[in-house]
Amino acid sequence: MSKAPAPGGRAASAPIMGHESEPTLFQMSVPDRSAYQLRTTGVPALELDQLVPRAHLNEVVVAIAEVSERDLVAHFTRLSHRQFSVDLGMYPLGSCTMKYNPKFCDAIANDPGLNAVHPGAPASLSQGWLEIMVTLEEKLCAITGMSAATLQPAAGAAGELTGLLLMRAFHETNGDDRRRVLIPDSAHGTNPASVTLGGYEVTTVPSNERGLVDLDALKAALGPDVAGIMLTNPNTVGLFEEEIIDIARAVHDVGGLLYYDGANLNAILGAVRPGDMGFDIVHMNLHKTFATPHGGGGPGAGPVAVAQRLVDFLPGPKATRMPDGSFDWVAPERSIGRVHGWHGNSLVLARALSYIDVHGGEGLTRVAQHAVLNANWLRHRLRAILPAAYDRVCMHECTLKATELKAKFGVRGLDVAKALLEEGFHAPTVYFPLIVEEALMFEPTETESVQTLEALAQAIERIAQRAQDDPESLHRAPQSTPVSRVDEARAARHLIATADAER
Amino acid sequence: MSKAPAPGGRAASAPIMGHESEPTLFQMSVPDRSAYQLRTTGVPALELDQLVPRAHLNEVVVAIAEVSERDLVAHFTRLSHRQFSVDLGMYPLGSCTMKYNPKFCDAIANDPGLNAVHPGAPASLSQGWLEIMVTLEEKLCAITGMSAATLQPAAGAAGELTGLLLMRAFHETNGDDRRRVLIPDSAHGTNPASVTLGGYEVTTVPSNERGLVDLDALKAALGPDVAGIMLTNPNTVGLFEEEIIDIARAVHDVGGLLYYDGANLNAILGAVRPGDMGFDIVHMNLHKTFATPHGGGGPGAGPVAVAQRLVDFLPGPKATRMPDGSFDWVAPERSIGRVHGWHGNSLVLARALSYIDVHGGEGLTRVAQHAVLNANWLRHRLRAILPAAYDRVCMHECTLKATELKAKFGVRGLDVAKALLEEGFHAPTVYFPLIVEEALMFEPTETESVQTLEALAQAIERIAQRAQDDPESLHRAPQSTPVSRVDEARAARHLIATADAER
Amino acid sequence: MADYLPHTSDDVASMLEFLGMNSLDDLFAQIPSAVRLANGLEIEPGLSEPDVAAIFAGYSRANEARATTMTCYAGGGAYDHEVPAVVKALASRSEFVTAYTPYQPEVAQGVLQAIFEYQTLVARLSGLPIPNASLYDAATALVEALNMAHGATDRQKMVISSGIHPHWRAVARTFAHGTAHEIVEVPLRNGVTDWDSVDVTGAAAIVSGYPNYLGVLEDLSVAKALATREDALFIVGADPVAAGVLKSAGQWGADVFVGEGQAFGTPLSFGGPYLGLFACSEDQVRRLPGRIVGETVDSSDRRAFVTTLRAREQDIRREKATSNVCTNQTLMAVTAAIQLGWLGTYGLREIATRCAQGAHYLHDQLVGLDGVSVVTDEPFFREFALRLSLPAALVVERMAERGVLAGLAVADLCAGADPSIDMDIESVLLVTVTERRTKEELDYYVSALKEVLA
Amino acid sequence: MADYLPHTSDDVASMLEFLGMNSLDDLFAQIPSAVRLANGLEIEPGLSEPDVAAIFAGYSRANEARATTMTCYAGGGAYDHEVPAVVKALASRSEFVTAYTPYQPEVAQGVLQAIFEYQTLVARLSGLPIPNASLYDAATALVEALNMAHGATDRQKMVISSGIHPHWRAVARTFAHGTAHEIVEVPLRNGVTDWDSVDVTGAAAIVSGYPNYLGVLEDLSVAKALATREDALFIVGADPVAAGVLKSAGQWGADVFVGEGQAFGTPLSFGGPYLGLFACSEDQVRRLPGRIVGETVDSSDRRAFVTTLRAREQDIRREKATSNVCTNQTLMAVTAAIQLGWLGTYGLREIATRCAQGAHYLHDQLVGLDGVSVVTDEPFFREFALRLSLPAALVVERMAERGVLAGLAVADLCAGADPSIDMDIESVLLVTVTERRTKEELDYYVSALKEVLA
Ligand SMILES: Cc1ncc(COP(=O)(O)O)c(C=O)c1O
Ligand SMILES: Cc1ncc(COP(=O)(O)O)c(C=O)c1O
Repeated sequence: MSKAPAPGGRAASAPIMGHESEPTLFQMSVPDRSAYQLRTTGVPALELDQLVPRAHLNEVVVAIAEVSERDLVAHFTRLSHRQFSVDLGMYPLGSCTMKYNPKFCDAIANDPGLNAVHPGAPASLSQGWLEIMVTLEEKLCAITGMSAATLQPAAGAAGELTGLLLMRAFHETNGDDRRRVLIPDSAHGTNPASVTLGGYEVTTVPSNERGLVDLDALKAALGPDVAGIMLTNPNTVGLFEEEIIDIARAVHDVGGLLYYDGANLNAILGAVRPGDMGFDIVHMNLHKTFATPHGGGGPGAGPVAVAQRLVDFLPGPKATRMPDGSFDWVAPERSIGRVHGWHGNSLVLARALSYIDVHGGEGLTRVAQHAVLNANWLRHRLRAILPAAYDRVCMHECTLKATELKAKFGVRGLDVAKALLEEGFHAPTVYFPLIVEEALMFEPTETESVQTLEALAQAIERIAQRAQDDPESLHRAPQSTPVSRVDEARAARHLIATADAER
Repeated sequence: MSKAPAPGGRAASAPIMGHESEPTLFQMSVPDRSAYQLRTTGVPALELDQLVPRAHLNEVVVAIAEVSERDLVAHFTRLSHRQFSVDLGMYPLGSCTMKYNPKFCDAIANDPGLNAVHPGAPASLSQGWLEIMVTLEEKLCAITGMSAATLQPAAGAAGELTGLLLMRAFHETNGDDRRRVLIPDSAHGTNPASVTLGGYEVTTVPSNERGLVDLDALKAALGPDVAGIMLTNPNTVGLFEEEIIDIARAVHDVGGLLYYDGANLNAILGAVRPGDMGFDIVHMNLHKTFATPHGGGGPGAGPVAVAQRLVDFLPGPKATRMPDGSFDWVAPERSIGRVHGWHGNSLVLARALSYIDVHGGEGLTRVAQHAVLNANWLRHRLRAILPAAYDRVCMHECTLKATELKAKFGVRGLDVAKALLEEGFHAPTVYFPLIVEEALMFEPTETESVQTLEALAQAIERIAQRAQDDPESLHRAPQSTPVSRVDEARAARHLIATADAER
Repeated sequence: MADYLPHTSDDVASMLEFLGMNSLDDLFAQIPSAVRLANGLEIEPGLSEPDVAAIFAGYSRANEARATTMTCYAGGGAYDHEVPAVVKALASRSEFVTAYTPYQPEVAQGVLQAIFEYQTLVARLSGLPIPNASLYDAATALVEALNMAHGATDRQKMVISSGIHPHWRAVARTFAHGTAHEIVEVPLRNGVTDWDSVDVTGAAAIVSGYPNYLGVLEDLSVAKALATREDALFIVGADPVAAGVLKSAGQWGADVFVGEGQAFGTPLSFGGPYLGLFACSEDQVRRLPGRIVGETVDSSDRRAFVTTLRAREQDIRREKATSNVCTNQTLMAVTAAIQLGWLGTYGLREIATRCAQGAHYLHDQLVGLDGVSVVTDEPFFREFALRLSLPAALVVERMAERGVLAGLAVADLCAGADPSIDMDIESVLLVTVTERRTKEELDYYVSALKEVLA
Repeated sequence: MADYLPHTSDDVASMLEFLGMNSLDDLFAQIPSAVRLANGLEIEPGLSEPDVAAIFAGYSRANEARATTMTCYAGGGAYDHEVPAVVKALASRSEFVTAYTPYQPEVAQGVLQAIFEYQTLVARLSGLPIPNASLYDAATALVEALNMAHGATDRQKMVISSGIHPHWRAVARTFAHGTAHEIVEVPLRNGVTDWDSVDVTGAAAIVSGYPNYLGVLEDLSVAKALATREDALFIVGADPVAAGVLKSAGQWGADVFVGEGQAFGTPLSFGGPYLGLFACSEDQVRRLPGRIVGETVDSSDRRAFVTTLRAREQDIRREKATSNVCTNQTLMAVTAAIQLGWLGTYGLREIATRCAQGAHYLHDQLVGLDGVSVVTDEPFFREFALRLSLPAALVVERMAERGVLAGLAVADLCAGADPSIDMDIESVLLVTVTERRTKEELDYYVSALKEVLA
């Protein structure tokens, strides 16, 4: 069965174009133009050198740009028209959970009662914020099956590092000097990078032919010097680590801790909880699972929840519900300290709470169910052209392979991805995870309809046909986009990082 | 002299595209999908037929559409990418004053303290709104040199009709039965249409070879049955009616009133006031002069200001400053009555007041000066390709002629306009005013820089070159736009006004 | 500091030089010196945006009746409906906001298609096939409908039920000065139009409200029969939210539908900009006021939209145009399409139903109170009129002290006596309930009113 | 009623059928039953958006310190600057907001170019040529700078002036647990770093604030000389607004600049999301943390932008990456570019100057009051510390009753004693003035504080 495609599933109106480049703000600058308007203050307007010793003043004027408000608006509006986004069409970027993010949550974050509050205001004057944080912490614990959480980490990777420092603090408190952290070879790059920053060595655990952690290899890698293991489950291939209970037991048996990389939490909401699987430390990517738009690369938020035995080590101070019902900042007893300049990415936290409140427990469960349903439908629908790397039921994303297209027509996964851009879809994640050859990882998310999935499938069918008819054209794709294929090597060969750099 | 063109003056990044059409909301509809979310009220949920007699209930369900919030967002975001707008590039549509409208004024209109107020709330509970209205009225009177104003008319045309009814009330009160209203042949179509609705007959006054009202013809047309004359000054050709004092005297001499069509007020702010020129009734297009974005066709606001002898006839009730400093609704003594369902397009009024407040008297004067400077610069810059219909100093817009291009290469004004769309500019107003052959009316407005004007001029130079090299291609323009030249005749031949119409 | 003008003094100087001029004043030399302003405008100097924001914050504070802080039971064509963040976000896309009338369809498919979708929805709600692309508001839409009736019949007599909103009737009376229409307002008796009390012979139009402005659901077949008998146009002014579930204007036999579209995504806005809904039957299409968007194709045979039947319009037909409308309320029409898309088929039904549920719940509680009696026993939809033992305006004031905008004092709405009310008009309060009102709020209304009337 | 999921039950059924499955549960069969949640999540049932909005309105009301109602003199890296409507409108364009990291440059030129412009501005403000595309916040940017210093020198000793914000130092201490850096905090004496009091030999980095967190302008040549002597990286943590007029980090000889970018268009936001500014010298480019955008061409030789030098990053280099950063703060970086574009060259100068003017005006009024004395006589920029006769935290509370958020109690900021303060820390209040504060407000502050201290 295949549904009729959604007439509007893809960016049928090809959202972006422009074959001429938009000038930079600096090219638009004209001496003496300006846009700014400031409040009339009546404050005595002394010259700067009456206030500050001359030695501190810059003799040259730092050139920003001199543009009118009108040109500023035109410039950034036009730039926005050169940018694909979820709001324009499907964005099946595997591992990134590019779901539709409710505008309602944007409105929450725009409330001056939240966004005009100084982070250094005393707790007595920011009780609403503290309550949001305490409430969110409680809900995240309920979702993950953990005991307490820190909301400070600003993104997933920051959460990972925080988790590893918690692991370290735990072992150190036990007088336990451990050196290694195990990581599956399919893991996201932030995992090994965080391990290094956490002061541990990475031991890579190979995957087996089913795309899962090789339990024997894992056991072989374990030992008393192992501080813990970092896993994401479902893993980055989109498969559930079925032997998780055995894994957990094995790691715990050597005194190690289990770290859950929650980037894929979207798949298991309401189905299974990291805490119940035996994880001790869990980070969540609120920007993935709980609907903060990704902002072109951020912001995110990466709270870390922990099991009871780690609660005392959490970063602090933490918003805490006091016996009298009020809220205050309290530092956990053996806190590892701050991991953020203030309290974390607060507005992202507020968004996440509002998202959780709208969905409720049942709605969150449905989120996972439909995300998994979509991924499986797409995997099944595409099996003739892009077979799955591991052909069985997947979770919220499916890792497909362009190996056949490559073998037959010399068309690589990257070519398919670029051609999809021409079709009005964002590309899937390409060449990740590294363990899968010609990987194309699709994560449709729960907010796409089956008609949209069908439209994507038909686009891929057209591309496959093109691969047969005119493979060369695919190497040149995309052409209908604001710029055609970009010379990445040149950018790296001679770095031009600013408008002032030598060319 | 010509300035370097603005690298960002035009929509260089060609703002819109999409050669595939966006489906309609109805095509995207899937039974049982929905997006709406309502407050939980706890109100007993009786069935409708328990509340309302069955005879009143529709037996069929009115089909709106059934789409998810995600698809709704994608649909309208994609539609927005198929739309040119001021924020994307220059929009020199003559007579329409498509200036940049400050986002600040949008923010003013979005304040719940203004936009969440019910229009039927008692004056005591909406003092802020009444004060806005009174203050705006005062400022508009200062700008136009009149005594009082009504803020009710929702647009320029509504203001015109209101003005004509005031004219009628004035004459009737004087026991004066007058039948005709004079209108120059260059007038905007709303003028004659309003005259008819005002119950008068139109007498058209020809323009002279200088593009101005022919004073002799005017005098010949005058008589005791003339209720008045409607003029815009500068007129629709962009020229100032230099003999305005004589015109006013002549009309007044026969007992007629002078109506000022304020659509072109932008040109004369701070330079001359309609009241001082002898006008008795003035409408303003707040959406042109005072920065309400045009909304794809509206809303606007068309307040009407009048001389002292007409004040008592104004529509009412009017927001009025009471002796105790509070504000109340008061109906003028011999009010012609309401011309709007409530108080007018209030949020547009608030925007206009905020715009006036930011500029102040001096800033408004500068608005006019720079608007006129820009139009003259452009006229002069383009004189070799598109000579002005009347070659002398113009006001805020210039009416140019494509007659030479037509004669030499068979390229019409419309072709030039369509080719400009391909160049990333909106087209000027085409074939208006009707008295100018192959008219292209450009109104650059004061918010465009000279670099942007130069970029426009260079685009027109390229088009002129193309006219010489490949005139055929101009008849087929535009091609790079979301749709190419549209079959207007077919739309009129067989009207398809809804998705349900027979095709 | 800047206003919004880009020109630097260098720019101005070099531009003047290009023109061979010495000063900006030279540009205005055509203006007779006798009338040139010598000393500029008498308007205070400009302030910066934040300074002006501070002034407006003062205005804003002085508006105590804002629906965000005072629970709103006022209606009368302006309703406190839910407008979700998603609709605001989409309707404020700058491409929609900063474009003008789609004169160049090749770069205006966004607005054109949105209007086409809006038109489709208006047609479905009205049960009439020919909608237009919006008018200013319901009141002026009614005037356009009367003008259409005049065009269709060449008669002047407009018979209007006084169940039509008092302001709309007032507007019709005003414009009748120009068109020389004879406006006949038919009184209500017991909340229902007493058609027998006036002579409708020779009418160009018969106009009914549905529900009427007091909320009452009248049997429109009476009015329709009169219109048929007189060969007049039958015009129905309907509540478009109620139209989600009630028999449509078209089903009642209307030739023209007019309505106030504010309910679809536009905030209360102190009365404007609102949205005049308009639709008519096929045979009136050449008399349609304002713009209409039609579907067609482009030169490559792709679907495209364009404003059409332009020959009716003022810019072409001039004094013979069907209407003088030029700038209309497109942004509100686009907003309505978005809001209706958000509501969807069942959401619209749901809010209509909830309005009715809430109104009936409140009505039934209130009529039990001392000092409150009904104005009529006729069925109503989401709005109802009550007769109070104190002047309604006074009650509104006292209720406001309790945080409730209790409704509209009908005497204020009518500016005095009115044929719609056959009792002491000062005592009549018009109460509206929307889907946003909770039972708690309704119960609070009841207890507050009890206090006020005690 | 809906959440945000499109699937109808029909959709689900037919999709399952396509998969040969009977229920959604089948999709989760791989999960060991022992750990499957039997009864779903223990989370309250979902509420509608307006219901949730009502809950959040409650939170919002409970935040008395909002800068829209309580005049803000709190700073410490989070500033109440003007953010105009135009910047909000542009930064909230959904194309910027709902995209992710520009992995596909062909459809991400909008974000890429905006970041390129941002990078250019950061480079100009810092006086250093190699900026990156943003880090989480200033505190974590400092940690990245320390890691860079470690990479450059292979040493562990990080000598940090305690003029660096206490929170940033706290974060550095936390992460040092993993990196095994030795963090040496140099005390301030009289508000100025007492470099002589510690042994800097073998330092990987010398870190100075500019101005320091107490607002003081230190002579950075002292620290620079130490860095040069030790061949350590010289890291400057600077106020980017002040950087608009002060000698740049680069001019002082810094190798790395870090700063808090919140001041450029991001609201106070209760501390996040903020923006970690980062720039370094050419020779550190291969150790740069996070993303960097570079200019290049497309296959038709048109200018194009792309993220570059990716080989440093975690997704390629994994455990050998220069940093673990993936998701960063791009939207805030785009916002900063827009806000700086709005301010322009002279606007930035102007706000910097006004901050200094306001701060000095207030400072001079306050030091005359009974119960107020200076912490230091050193020159300051827009922030200054005062010693009060009452505990600063108490003063903040009392001032709040008067509608003023008077500043930050330094003891709270430091969570106790701190090498930055060589007096009774409880008495020290850190006061900030931005360009938004009027003379009237400043004068009110003075009179209110007088009252409070009386
Ligand atoms: C599996 C996985 N782990 C960790 C991360 C890191 O999260 P963040 O980008 O928020 O730092 C990601 C995100 O890209 C991911 O996909
Ligand atoms: C000269 C002139 N008069 C009158 C009008 C009518 O104004 P409005 O469109 O606001 O009804 C216009 C606007 O298009 C115009 O340009």
